[in-house]
Amino acid sequence: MTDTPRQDYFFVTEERLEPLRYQQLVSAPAYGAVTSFVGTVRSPNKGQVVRHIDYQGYDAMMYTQMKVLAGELRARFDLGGLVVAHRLGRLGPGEASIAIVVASPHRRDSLEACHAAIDRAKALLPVWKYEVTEQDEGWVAGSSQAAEPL
Amino acid sequence: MTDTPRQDYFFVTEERLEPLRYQQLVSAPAYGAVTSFVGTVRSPNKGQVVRHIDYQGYDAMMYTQMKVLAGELRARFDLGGLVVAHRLGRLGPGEASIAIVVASPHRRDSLEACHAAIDRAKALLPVWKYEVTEQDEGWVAGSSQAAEPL
Amino acid sequence: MTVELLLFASYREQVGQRRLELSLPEGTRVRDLAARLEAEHAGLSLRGALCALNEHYVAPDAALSAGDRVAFFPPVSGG
Amino acid sequence: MTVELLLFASYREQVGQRRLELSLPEGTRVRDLAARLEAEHAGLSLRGALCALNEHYVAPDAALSAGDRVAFFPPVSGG
Repeated sequence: MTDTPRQDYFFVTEERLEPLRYQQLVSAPAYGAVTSFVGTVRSPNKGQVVRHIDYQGYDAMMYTQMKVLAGELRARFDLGGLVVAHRLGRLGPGEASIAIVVASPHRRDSLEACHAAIDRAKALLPVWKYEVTEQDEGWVAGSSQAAEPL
Repeated sequence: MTDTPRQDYFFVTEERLEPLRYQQLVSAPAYGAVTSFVGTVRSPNKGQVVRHIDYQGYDAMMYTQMKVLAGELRARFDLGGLVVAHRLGRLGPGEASIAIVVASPHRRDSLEACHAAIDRAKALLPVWKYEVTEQDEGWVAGSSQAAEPL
Repeated sequence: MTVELLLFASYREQVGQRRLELSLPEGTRVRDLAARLEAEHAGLSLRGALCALNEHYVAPDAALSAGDRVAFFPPVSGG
Repeated sequence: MTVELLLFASYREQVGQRRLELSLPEGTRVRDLAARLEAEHAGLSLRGALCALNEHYVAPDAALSAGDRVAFFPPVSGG
């Protein structure tokens, strides 16, 4: 715990996410501030009870875009360790689909970088949600922020 | 996990903080976004290796001010569960002194409320740090934002 | 030249394949490849699709080279 | 009237007590109590202290009532 790892950790997995483990990965005495964001499957969503969401991802590109995201963050903020983790497959209500953990010497950098990270993850990561509710089902509308579309 | 607890949890303790437990307290399917902030004893701090920090607190007033803080946050943001936890006593480098966890249906509310919460906690909570480094020791300068001083 | 094409989400469903290998003339751009795919699959519209080349986002006028891996997918909804 | 006074951090060290009970005339304000404490403890300066009354922050001109719990402490450095 005396090292000062300015390291990136990226996870794409069909297993449960592990926020505590990610927090431990980036914890070091030189970084007094650790901000974590966990996004879970929300139910009810838009008034409908959600049965599950199937997350499909382009996993090789997810890792590439996590690297892009980390590069953007490190250019803007003074950071220690950074974790970006995304789960794929079938998730039920309340299960975590994304976790982001950002360590910094400063609380403002840690908090603002975490906020920027989840916003950019939603724009950059090639993932698609197929939501099944008690009423209907379908692909969830997404973001085209990342590039000029066809 | 089917309830939707808009509940406040306040902890003042000399024991280790438990971020994972706090995240579980506020996790519920209706709240898709959970942001956590953990502040730890930073070393080196201002170039000096820290041996430990003694945290002294006015614990009854800490709880009162945590309630004030929670009221402010709920007036500004759409929140689910909220945890504010502060440790007192002697802490070594890397040990967590404060943890804040904020659940919300919306990621923006969760992230901004967490940021506001740590800023307000630093202004409102009656806690004083006595820092012992390898070079010297003394009370850490604080904030007078909370009220008109004498 | 040969390129690899990956499809995701609704496009994967409509085309019925997740991966294709295609022989293309030199100088083909991403938008030409999209037009060819639409021509071969009645009812398929790639309008609004995002394009990736070797796992990086590109604009539709990006030029392709032999061995490239192209992907077409709908707007992304991760997180 | 009697009030309880709590001291923290450097003030606690300087006065050598964490808690005092004081008899005060009716109408005493927080700043009067601070002045009395300074008068009784040579070298003690409460200039810049924050004041709490029954666990809420108050300005120095807040009036005291019997049974109140007053606290003087330095600027806070929690978190």
